[in-house]
Amino acid sequence: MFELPTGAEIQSIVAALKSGAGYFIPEIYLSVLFMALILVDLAVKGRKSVLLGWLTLAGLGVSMFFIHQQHAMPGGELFFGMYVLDEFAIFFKYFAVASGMLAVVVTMADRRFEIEVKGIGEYYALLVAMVIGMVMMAASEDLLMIFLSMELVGLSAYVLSGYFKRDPRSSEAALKYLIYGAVSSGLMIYGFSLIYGMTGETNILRISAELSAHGYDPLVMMLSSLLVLAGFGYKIGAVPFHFWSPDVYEGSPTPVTAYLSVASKAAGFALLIRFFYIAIPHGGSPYEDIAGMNWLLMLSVLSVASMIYGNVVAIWQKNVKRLLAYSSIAHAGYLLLGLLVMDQIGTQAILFYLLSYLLMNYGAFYVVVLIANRTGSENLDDYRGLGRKMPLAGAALTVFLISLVGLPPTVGFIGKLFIFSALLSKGSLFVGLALVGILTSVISLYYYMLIPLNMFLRESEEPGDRSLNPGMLANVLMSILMVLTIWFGLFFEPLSQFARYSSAMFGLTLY
Amino acid sequence: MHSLIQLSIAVLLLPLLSFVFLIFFNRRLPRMGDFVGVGMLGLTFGISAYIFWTVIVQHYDPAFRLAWDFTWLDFGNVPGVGPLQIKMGIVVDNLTAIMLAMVTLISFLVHLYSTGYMKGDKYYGRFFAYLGIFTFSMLGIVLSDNLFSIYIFWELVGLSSYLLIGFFFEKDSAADAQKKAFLANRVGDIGMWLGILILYSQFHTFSYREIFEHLAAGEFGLSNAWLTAAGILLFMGCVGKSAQFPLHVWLPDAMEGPTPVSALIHAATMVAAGVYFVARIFVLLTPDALHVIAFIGAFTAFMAATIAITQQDIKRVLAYSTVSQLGYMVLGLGVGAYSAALFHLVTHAFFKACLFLGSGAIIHAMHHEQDMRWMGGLRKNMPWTFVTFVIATLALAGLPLTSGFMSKDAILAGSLGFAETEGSWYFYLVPVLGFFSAMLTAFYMGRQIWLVFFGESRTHLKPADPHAHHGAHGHDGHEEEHHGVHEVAWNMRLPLVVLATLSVFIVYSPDPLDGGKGWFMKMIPTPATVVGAVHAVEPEAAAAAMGPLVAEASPLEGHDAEAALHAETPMHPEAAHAEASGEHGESHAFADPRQAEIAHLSHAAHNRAIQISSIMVVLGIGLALIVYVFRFIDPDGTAEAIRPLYLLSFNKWYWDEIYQATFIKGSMLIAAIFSWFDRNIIDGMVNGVATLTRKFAFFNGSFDKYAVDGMVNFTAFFVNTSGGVLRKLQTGKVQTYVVMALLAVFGYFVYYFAQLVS
Amino acid sequence: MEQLAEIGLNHYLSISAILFSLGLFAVMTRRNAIVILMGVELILNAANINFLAFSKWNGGMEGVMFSLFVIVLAAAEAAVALAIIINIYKIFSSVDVSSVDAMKE
Amino acid sequence: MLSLIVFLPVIAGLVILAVPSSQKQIIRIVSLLAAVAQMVLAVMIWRAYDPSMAGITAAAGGSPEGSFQFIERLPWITLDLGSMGSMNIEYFLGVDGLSITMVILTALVSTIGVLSSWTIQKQVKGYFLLYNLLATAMMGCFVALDFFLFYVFWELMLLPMYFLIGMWGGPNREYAAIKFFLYTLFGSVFMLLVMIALYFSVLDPLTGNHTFSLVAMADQANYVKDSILGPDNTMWRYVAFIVLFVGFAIKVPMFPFHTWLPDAHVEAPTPISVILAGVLLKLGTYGMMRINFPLFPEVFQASLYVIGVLGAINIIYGAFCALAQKDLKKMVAYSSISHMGYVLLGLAAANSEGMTGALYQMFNHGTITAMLFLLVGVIYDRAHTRQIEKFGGLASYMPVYAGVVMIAWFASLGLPGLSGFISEAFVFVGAFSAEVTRPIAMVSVLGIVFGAAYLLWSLQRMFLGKRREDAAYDLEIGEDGHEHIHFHDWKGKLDLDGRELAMLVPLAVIVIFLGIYPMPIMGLMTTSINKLVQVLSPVAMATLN
Repeated sequence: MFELPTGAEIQSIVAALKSGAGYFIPEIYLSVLFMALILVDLAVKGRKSVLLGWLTLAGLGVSMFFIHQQHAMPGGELFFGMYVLDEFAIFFKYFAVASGMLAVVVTMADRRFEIEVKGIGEYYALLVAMVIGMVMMAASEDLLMIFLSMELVGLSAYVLSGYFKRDPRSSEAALKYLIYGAVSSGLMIYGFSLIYGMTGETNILRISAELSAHGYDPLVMMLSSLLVLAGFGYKIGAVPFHFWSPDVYEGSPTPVTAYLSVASKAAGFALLIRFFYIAIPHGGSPYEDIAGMNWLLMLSVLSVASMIYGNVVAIWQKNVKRLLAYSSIAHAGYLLLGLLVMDQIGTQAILFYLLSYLLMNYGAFYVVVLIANRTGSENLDDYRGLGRKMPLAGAALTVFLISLVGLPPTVGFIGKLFIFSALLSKGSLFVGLALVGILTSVISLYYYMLIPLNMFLRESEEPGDRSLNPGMLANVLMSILMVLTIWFGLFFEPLSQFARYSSAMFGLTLY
Repeated sequence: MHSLIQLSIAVLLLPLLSFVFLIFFNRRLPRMGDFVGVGMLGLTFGISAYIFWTVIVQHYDPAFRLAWDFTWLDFGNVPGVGPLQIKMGIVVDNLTAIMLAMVTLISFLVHLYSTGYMKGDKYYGRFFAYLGIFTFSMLGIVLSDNLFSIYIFWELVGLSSYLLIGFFFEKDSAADAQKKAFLANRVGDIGMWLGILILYSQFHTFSYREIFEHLAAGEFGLSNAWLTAAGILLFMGCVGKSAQFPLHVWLPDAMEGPTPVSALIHAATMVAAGVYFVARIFVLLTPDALHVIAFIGAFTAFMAATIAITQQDIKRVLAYSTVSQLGYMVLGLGVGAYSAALFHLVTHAFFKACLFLGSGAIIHAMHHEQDMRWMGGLRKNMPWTFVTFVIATLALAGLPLTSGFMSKDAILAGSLGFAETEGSWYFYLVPVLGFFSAMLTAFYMGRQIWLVFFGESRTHLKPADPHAHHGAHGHDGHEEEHHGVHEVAWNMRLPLVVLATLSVFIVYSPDPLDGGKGWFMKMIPTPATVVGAVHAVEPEAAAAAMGPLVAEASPLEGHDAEAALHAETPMHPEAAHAEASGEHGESHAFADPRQAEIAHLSHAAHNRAIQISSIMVVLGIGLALIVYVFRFIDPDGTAEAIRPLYLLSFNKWYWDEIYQATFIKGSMLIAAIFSWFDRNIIDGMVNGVATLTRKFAFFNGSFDKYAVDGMVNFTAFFVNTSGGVLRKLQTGKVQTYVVMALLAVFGYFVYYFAQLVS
Repeated sequence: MEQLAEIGLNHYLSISAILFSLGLFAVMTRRNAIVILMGVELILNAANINFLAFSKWNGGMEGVMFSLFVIVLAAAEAAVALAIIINIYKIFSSVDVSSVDAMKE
Repeated sequence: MLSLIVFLPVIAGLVILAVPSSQKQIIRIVSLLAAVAQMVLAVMIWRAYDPSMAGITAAAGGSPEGSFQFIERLPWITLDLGSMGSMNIEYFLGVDGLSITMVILTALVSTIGVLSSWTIQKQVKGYFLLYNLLATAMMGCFVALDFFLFYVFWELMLLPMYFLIGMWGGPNREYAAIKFFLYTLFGSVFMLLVMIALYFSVLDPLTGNHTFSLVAMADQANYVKDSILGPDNTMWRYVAFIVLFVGFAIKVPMFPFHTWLPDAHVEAPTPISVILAGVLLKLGTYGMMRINFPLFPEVFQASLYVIGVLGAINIIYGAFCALAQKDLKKMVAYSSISHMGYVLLGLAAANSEGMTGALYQMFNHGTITAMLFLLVGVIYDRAHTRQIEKFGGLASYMPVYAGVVMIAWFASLGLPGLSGFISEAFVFVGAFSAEVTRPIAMVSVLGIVFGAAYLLWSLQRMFLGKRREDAAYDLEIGEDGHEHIHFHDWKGKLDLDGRELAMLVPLAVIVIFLGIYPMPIMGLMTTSINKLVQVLSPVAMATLN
């Protein structure tokens, strides 16, 4: 019943591929890197974890250069609107690669890898695969591409979270992540199918065009959007789609946790923003009911619930990784606040917040890893008196946590500042949400400060002031991250300019 | 700046210099530097004597007034007020001159006396330093020309009195007494301060004259009740300082201080400062305020007199008599006998100082025995003391030929005139109480003289007391204690003599029966009120009628005195008149009818007053003789017979107990309650929360720690519990997670479906 | 009954809806990890049926493409999943997901 | 100039960072040098300051020059926010009559604080690092004229304070530290929201952009009509005022937000108590005068009575609580609650006398309370206890100490001739002259009596009388026949030693001098205070609308 394409059509397809390939270099390069890592892993004998680590680092570093090339290129759709190249996408490409590199750094610092696993090759390869997935998530403009990239990220993430095969917690994390992820992507794809059914399109630009042109059945629209939201909500880990995250974050290897909590959350937001801004047709005012449902209320509920739940439950945590997991739920809530505003400054605020989150969260996890290397524990009570033994680590961790709370003069404060500015720039409309955000951040101070409290104010049981120096390289890295956190807290102009520049999306004029 | 001003500034600062010098260097100096104190005070007295001479004797003018001031604070151009400056200044008039002379003289004598009395004390030098700062602040009160600075010095005398009462601070009784004195005075000062504030809030100035001018011009913005309130509140300062009821309780306890201090501060000068202050503000006191003052004075005079009857401690008797006499002065001011009251202030200062120094000499000689029951027969051992003491006593009792007689009778006459003016019966209570207290005064002083100087020595009757210095010869006989007691040395005798001399009538007035003929009453005429009927008359008429107080060419900046004098003299017909035709002159001066009538009637009542009071005094002394000399009546028996009255008097009308029970206990209770409230209610959310939440058994045990650690109030509790509940959702079973998510989606779906169908 | 006389879009959609529900049911109720994965497969296939049906009725190729990719990814997912489940079995010697709850509050 | 005085301590901190932590003496000396240099700079600024310039709002034409002095104004952050114009954050320092006094105070107190930190032995390096950070933050708060900058400094104070209390504090320090942190953060986060809202409501008349400049915000003419905090948006203006007020009131601390103070003081080491009471509390009232009131004058006018009543409560309540304390330091802590009440009362008067009194009281309370805490520290070092009933008769054995205590105590109870009196006096003068606060003033004078009561009582119990049976020291007869005492395990000089005198004598001199002749400090503030009163007066608002 389907007739085969004619030669002319095939020609045009090939031409499109050729032309598109030029704008697709970073992805191609990263795929090459991915395969190269596997080959190297097979080829080289003996202990090669360090070598592979540096190789990955370098490889990702180089990809930065290719991404940088794309600034010059004219933005637009590729491959029949499957894929798009715009500042927004470029931002997230940078973001994914940068966080990938940081993940590699953290991995190389983590002793547990030497203890737990024999072959480290696949690990780095999968890391890179995840980077590719995220790069594509941010740039995909077609339901199909969205689905594929999400699955790519998801599959590699399942494996990575279970990478410590002999550690039951790690395996448990993998299982939970797998099942939860599979179900939610199932829901999402079902939602996609319904949208496709309504519009007959899979490109989100054309979907919104269709929807606004021919209208839609609100019931179906609502159902499908809800299912899609479930899928995205699981990626960004917002209440009530967050349940997997505490367990997975706790169980997974720390670098993976950091990577998931930052990069995959960011990629999820990239998708959410793009889909939400573009696919759903907006009326004249962004705040009236869209597609038969009160998106504003729904997202507000999501974000308020996330902020409150994440912060409140974090108070109870004794395991630092789990504590940070809950805090990351709360941060998803803050980010959603920026999304609510649905205008350019809101997007800018989100992007800036993500950048700050990248710095401080990785910093925190890095220190956690260093401490775990020495004390072999991520338990709050084992942090007692560490401030005396590892002063630099203590100071750095304190700075990162203060930044997570959002106190000046740290980059975290500026992130919050932008979010709240975005809210208040709409007059008194969002004051209530801003209040919730403020109050929850006061709560967050309490549990974040529990860590310095243990490190500095309390003495450890075992005597002896043996100083645990995490090593030169680690110290330098920590210091760099710490200094950056403060520096960008004082002179955030470049970051925010970049965020603003990157808030431009193809096929969308923001209010 | 006029030379007299310069001199009075010198007078003010010299004692301060002595204080500063001695407080730092007394240990490095020979004799701990007492000569510095004595010398400085001698010099001070010399200068004030000169001022006295120039002011009183040379220009013999009731209206004499010099003023000088400087800008102390500058508030710039205040919105709604305009340029606002707070000035500090000095005023020298007759009153000031007299007070200067009196204060410095007594202070000098006390310094001299102390060289003998305090010899060998651990903090001998410090004592003179304290005397120095006291004299400084007292002179400040006398000289200052505005309410603010007088308040400052007011508190400073409070401080020095605090320091001196507690000079033997290792005695707990002394420490208690000094605290009591300071706090009682503080209570009075609050009132005074509020009064000052009322005036300031209307006129934005503290200076007496400016305030009087504004008042005379009828610019007082608030109701008349406020003005009365202002008067009464200002008077509260006097109540505190001059130990009037109800704040009199501190003065008797203040006798814990060294006796010279009692003489200087708690008899002659500081306690009189209250009266002096009321005199300064006399013109703004409304009739109602004056009534209050009169009654308080009368009551105080009477109550203190009754208490003095039964006291055993020689100094306490004098203390209560001081309270009583101050009551007289206040009464005098209340009834409008302005000059008389101030006259009594001066005379009382001298003879009461004499009495205290005398008793000090006795105590010194008796090796710090203060209880009159164990004294007696001292006239043989201490003739000088005896004679001076008796003279002063007569003056206090108010027998003719003494200074006390003139001043007291002037007051009583005034009270009579007052009662007649006001008319209704209860105003007669004032003179009645006054005369009755006169009798009591005579009685208890007679008793004291007898117990101390006459009869046989009763030292041996004293129960053995190991702590007392002379415990060694507690029980041995007559001769033994006779060479225990000797007349005191010259440096303690001389002050007695001088003060006794100053208690004789001739110093003040040629006519022993009428102080009105004396220079004093002429130099201190009663000023006309600015509030009485002032609203009736024209402002400038009132201003003219105000006599010396507003009569200056350029009131604000300091200026040349001569000019002032020229400017003044023509403006005071009544002053000139007064000089010419003696006492009668005053009455014409007053624009205010009430004041005029009082002046008139009290002059008329003069002779009656003399007769009645003489009778009273004779009665009093006679009674004393009957009881203690001829023994017709047995004192103890009588005491038994009227036990309740006796106890009431002996226990000082139980005021201390009452205050203890009400105010002190009360505030302590409030304090306890508040701090409990602070700990448990306001802050207690924390601990309360902790206990509350222990009930939630399923929380992990560390909850207390967390809660009590960081959580500050109920939200903390809420946050924590909600956290504790919410986390229960995290079951660890992945399927529940999935179900949750699906439920959420389903929930949304139902919600919006409902919206759609409706 | 008339509109059911010939096979129409609604039939396909009903089928897929039923499959979807069954899949969800399996995911929610089954204890065995493998069965849960089969439930997920059901969900995915429900989606596939939708895509195909819609692409037939809308007359476009995207649906077909989509379903092809979904099938492929389902296979990949199954592979990964089995690997993980085997590892779980090694450690917990059971594939009962409800017994794998070491990490919780 | 101002930048230097602000960042000197941080520079010192960097130097300290380089010093090995074993070299305690060097570290101390470096910090001392920094503090002294700060002091010198403060004096230079003081000398060069022109009291005739008003400050508070911009001069005519909207430019701060000609109104503020020592202005340093650099663009710090300039962002293009598209639809909302560009976000300008400036590095904007300057002083006027309000700040100059506080600058002097801060320099003075932090110098004293360094001296008194000499006894700190544990982790000296970390201590002085945090101390210097704190000093910078405090000074910065007082000279910042950009709300954003102010906020940064304001929050920057919390962390060092947290650690200084938490690491070098007493037994219950964890509780006190986190309590302090949460309380003050709770207050300040709302300030953040108000700050942003203000930013969107105010336009800089010169550039036409939105601005954080406090100078522009202080002029009601610069508010955008229908913005969230615009002149007609009464509801939100009230909310913002209240929020700000609570934020500052927590720092003051004002009843009922005061409970962190006693804990913090009791647990904190002496120098930190000195800083806390001497400077930090002032930040609350300074913030009110600089930000809270001028930005919302009409709300201020509407809430005079409430503020006054709260001040009165502070005065009396604090005095009573102090009366009930057994721990000397706690008593002093409550006394400073009581004394800050005077400041609130003076502000509520809203006239020149009252406001001058309030600001002057801030300065005097800074010096006096510093003395009080230092003296408490002195006795605590010796006796290792602060329980009042553990002492008695000290005046005989430690005369110099007793003398200084006398000065401090009497200054604190407002004895004329000492600086405390003048400020309290003018607070009352102002409060009484204003119709609204008159009844409040009449009640609050009770505070004078009870202030005297608790101070004299403690004085008597500790210094007068004789040694108690259970005293914290032993009595012995020296070779010279006099009685002496010695404290258990105290090696140093019994009476005040050189270092302690070096801290206390200057303060005492200042207290006495300013009590006799206040103009050197008061003269600095009058113009600005008058300007402030004029800005706040209903008249000014009437002319605006």
